[in-house]
Amino acid sequence: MTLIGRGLALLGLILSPSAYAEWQVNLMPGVTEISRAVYDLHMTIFWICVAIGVVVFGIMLYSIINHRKSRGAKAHNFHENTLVEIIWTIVPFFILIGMAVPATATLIKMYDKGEAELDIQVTGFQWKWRYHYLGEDIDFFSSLSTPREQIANESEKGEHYLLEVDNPLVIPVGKKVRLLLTSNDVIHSWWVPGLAVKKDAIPGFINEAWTVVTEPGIYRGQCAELCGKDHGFMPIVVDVRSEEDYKLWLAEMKQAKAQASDAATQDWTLADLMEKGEEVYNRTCAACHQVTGEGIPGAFPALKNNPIMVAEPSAHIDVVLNGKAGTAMQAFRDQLDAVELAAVITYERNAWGNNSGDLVTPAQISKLKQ
Amino acid sequence: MGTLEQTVETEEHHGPARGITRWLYTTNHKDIGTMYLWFSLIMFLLGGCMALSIRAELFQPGLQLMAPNFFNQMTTMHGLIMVFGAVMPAFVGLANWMVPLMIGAPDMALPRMNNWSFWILPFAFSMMVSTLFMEGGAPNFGWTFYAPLSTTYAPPSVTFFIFAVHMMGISSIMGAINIIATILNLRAPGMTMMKLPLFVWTWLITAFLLIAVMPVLAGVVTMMLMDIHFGTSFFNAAGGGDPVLFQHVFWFFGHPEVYIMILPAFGIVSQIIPTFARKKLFGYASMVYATASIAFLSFIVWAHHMFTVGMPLAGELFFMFSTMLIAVPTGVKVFNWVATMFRGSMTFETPMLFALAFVVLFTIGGFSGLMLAIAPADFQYHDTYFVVAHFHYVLVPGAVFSIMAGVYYWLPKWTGNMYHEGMGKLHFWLSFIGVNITFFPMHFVGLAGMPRRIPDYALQFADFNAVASVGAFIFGLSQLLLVYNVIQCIRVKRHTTAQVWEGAEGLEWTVPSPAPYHTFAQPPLVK
Amino acid sequence: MSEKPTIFQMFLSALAAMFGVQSSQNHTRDFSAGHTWTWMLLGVVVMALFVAFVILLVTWALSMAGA
Amino acid sequence: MAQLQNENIKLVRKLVLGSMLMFGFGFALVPLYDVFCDITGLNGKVTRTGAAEPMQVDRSREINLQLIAVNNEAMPWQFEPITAAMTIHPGLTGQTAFLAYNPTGQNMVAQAVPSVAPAEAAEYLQKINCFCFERQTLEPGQSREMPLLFVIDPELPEHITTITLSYTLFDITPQLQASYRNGQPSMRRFML
Repeated sequence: MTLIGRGLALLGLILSPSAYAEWQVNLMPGVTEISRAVYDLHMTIFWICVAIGVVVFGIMLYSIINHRKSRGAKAHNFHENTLVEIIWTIVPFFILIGMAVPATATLIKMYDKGEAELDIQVTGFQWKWRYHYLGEDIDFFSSLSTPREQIANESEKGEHYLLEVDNPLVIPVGKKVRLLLTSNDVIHSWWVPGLAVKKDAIPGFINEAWTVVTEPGIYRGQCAELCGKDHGFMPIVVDVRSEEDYKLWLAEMKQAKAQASDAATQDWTLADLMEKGEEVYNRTCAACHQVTGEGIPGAFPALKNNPIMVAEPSAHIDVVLNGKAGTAMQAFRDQLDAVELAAVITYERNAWGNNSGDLVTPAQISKLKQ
Repeated sequence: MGTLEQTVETEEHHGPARGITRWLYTTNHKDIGTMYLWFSLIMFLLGGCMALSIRAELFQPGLQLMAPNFFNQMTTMHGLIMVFGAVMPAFVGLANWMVPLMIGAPDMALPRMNNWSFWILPFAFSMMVSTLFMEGGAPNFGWTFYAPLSTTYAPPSVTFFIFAVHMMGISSIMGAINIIATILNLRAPGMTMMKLPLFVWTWLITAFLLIAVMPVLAGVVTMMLMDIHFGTSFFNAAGGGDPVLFQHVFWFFGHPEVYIMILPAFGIVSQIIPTFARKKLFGYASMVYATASIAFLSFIVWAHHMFTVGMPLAGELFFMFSTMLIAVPTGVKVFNWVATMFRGSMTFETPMLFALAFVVLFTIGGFSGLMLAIAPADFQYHDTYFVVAHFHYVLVPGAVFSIMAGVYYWLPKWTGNMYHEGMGKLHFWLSFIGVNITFFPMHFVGLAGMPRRIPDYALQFADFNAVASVGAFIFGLSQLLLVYNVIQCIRVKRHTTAQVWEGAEGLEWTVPSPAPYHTFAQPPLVK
Repeated sequence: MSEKPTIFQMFLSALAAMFGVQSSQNHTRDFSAGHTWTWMLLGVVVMALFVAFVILLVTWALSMAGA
Repeated sequence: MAQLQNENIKLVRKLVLGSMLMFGFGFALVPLYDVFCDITGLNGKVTRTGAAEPMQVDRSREINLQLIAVNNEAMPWQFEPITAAMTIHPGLTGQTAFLAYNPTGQNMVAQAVPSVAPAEAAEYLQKINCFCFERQTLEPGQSREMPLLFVIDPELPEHITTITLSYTLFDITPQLQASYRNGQPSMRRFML
């Protein structure tokens, strides 16, 4: 097995189109007590399997080499031996017990119900995550920040291609953090390999998981349950910081929130809103409605030449803010701030030849958001 | 039993009808078996093309060839076609051809139903494949079609998908009923249960499994249909339903389904290894009991597919323990095969090569299965490429290799001609190498953290994905050799004996090659 | 042919089947008589026992861990 | 021949019956699963509802109750608990409320679905009165305080100190219209 593995790895080197980051062939030990326990368990089972494999395949290989007709081997005539059969049933049974004991211990450790110091509600959306820090006034969306050009192979891919987000989940080091997982639409699964946490986020139900990270750093993961078109594009980034840095970040977040509401009261020109709108649109809307505004026939409607875009703005604003029931169109009321909403609506009404000339102001949106 | 005292003497000994009507109206088990096998070959190639398009997209990071939504349609259709269109019909085809020959029956017990159960399939799969051209595209929710992605959020074509599943379910159930009736009622005098060849035994047990779980699958898609069109809320939390219930019901079908796809494979391998080791199968009785045991156990392990949905601790432990225990009877089978080879007198014709590769690679798939059974470790493996590697190891060099082994093994009996041994070996070696290059690196990317069912991936997975894609094309293209070999074997006259293989034993080798259109009209006497 | 197996013997055979080990001699006896449906029923009974056994095992493991 | 036919027919009958039974069993799994959830608290489904038996108040410990509101899909209502967290003695009747506001221009109907974490605690959380028992209808621009009356069973296992109760709000306006259109009321009644 290992030989094949090495051979393949070598082959991989020769064939690989480019020498990307160093490759990894095994589970990562991770940065929590649990993840290390899982890693040890994984290695134990792996070596047991290798040992059984060596014995079984060894005997098989021996027979293939020695008991072949071309070597003049004559077939013996035995086809039953109850003792041997009982032995090879009992022995695996004991091996299994040997695996079950550490596995059970690890599992019980994972189900520890002790008090957490920080509770975060994690909500899966098609195709982003929302983190709500319970008891703090912090609530934000976290979506893929890899530029579309990189995905479309129009520019060089960055180091963390597809594993980078605009707003990472920030947690303090050494503290027990409890995650309360649920979903807004379909089933997602929140997975960060470095923490050995994988739990499904199910609409209408709440699941819990917890972690205590022992080393500050940035840990990356992905949604692990097929959740539709952009399942491959909803990564998770956990930024683990020291206690002070975490406090600092909390303060910054609160300040940023205050600033955003100030920005909404300023005056914005059409050009400014269009520029901001294009950025928001490409980040938030283009996954479905496409950069060209043409949508995907049968799945996502086109915005280009869409009558709603040039008619009176209130219907348009209503759809963006409140979503459209029974379709994939989400309510963006909470997902974007007033400036972003105003910008993206203005952009949609004036891009791709939708020349309505309308300017929807952040102030207008703020009023509706009350 | 012995109900064949009054035989089918009244039946005329005529050859097949001419033209297309032969195939449309046929009730002959050999014709129907042949049709099943050709159908499954076509489906295998179609599903294979989809697999190759998936691998082509995954050759490099970035989106090159297809949009993510189409990628999801490809993975879904690939899974459904391979499971329901390629592997299962191939086994039914082999059963149709070989079971009556092995037990000395003149035909299947219910020949007209046999014709039906085949002819439903082309319609079911035309319907399924036609969804690719519908507005909104084909099903894109994975072959496991978890709700609510497959209900509230599904493309409109889901209704056609549901009816296609209903149709192939009916086909499978009818096929299974026929096989059970044939085995229980049509055995030649003296062919007692404990003399049944292992292929017949495994199929008997598989048929019971089919009857037990295909209706559950029909039930779950019916619930989906009602949720989508009739306002019920089986799987919708808003109406008091539960999406997790879907997974429970699905896997209650799904896990026995896994064994439906592997038990007949065990049977084929248990026929081939003794033939080429020139030695009786070791532990025949144990093999039968182990098969039955696996079948029963398959009903109580389903939730190991759902360790991450948030089950209570006791539930996780229960399914972990029961899953680990199912490894014991499976292990017993592998030991028996090795013991059969031990001190035999082996030769290595193509069927034997495929059978040996089956034993080794299936065991590797079994090891990764055991690792997946360990719940805490499964939190890391679940829904990654490690799982993809695991089930492809069990299904491709497992189920598919056993089918190929069976085809090469029985092809001379079907056509009366020997296939070209050199080409057969070439096909084997290319497939063997291709399969390993494709699926072995998937273990690595899975452990490194690559989720399954994604059209694009992070850079650290790039190298092994490129390797896997190259392997997939080697494996895929080498299947053209299989097509070539089969056609050559039909067309090139290289007459073979009734016995075909030196070590072959059993009733099927007592009839001439090619097997006449009607065999055992006069039941043979088995001593 | 050996005599018909008793219910107890059949039960033992079903247990043996759980582990996948059985001698040819017993196998011959089992299938010389006995009905398919009896066997299936026995299989279900043994399964139920097996489930009970695993549940016991789980309870025991949980109590050991004090959870 | 006739005898064989008879045997075949008998066997086919049994097997067809068997597969029909299994089809029924597939559906029977639905209520079975609910029973199973009741017993194990799987998924944190809250099943104990209605008036509470008088319970011994356990003043020796306090349970921390977190309240969470989730909007499903395109549900545009503003929906939040009036207090995000509260502490309460087991056995004591607690009272809180959720605030809902319909910002849209239409009449809308919503159904709230409760869920509890840890799932183990679900069977000890009894709801005496809850807005989730009924559908909630709000007119355009209307807002409402929706009350919740509950009690935590003192039998709650010692190691549980925090219970999270979440409500997911589903917009069922379109479904209702659809089922009225088909003249077919929802088959599974709204439970909880």
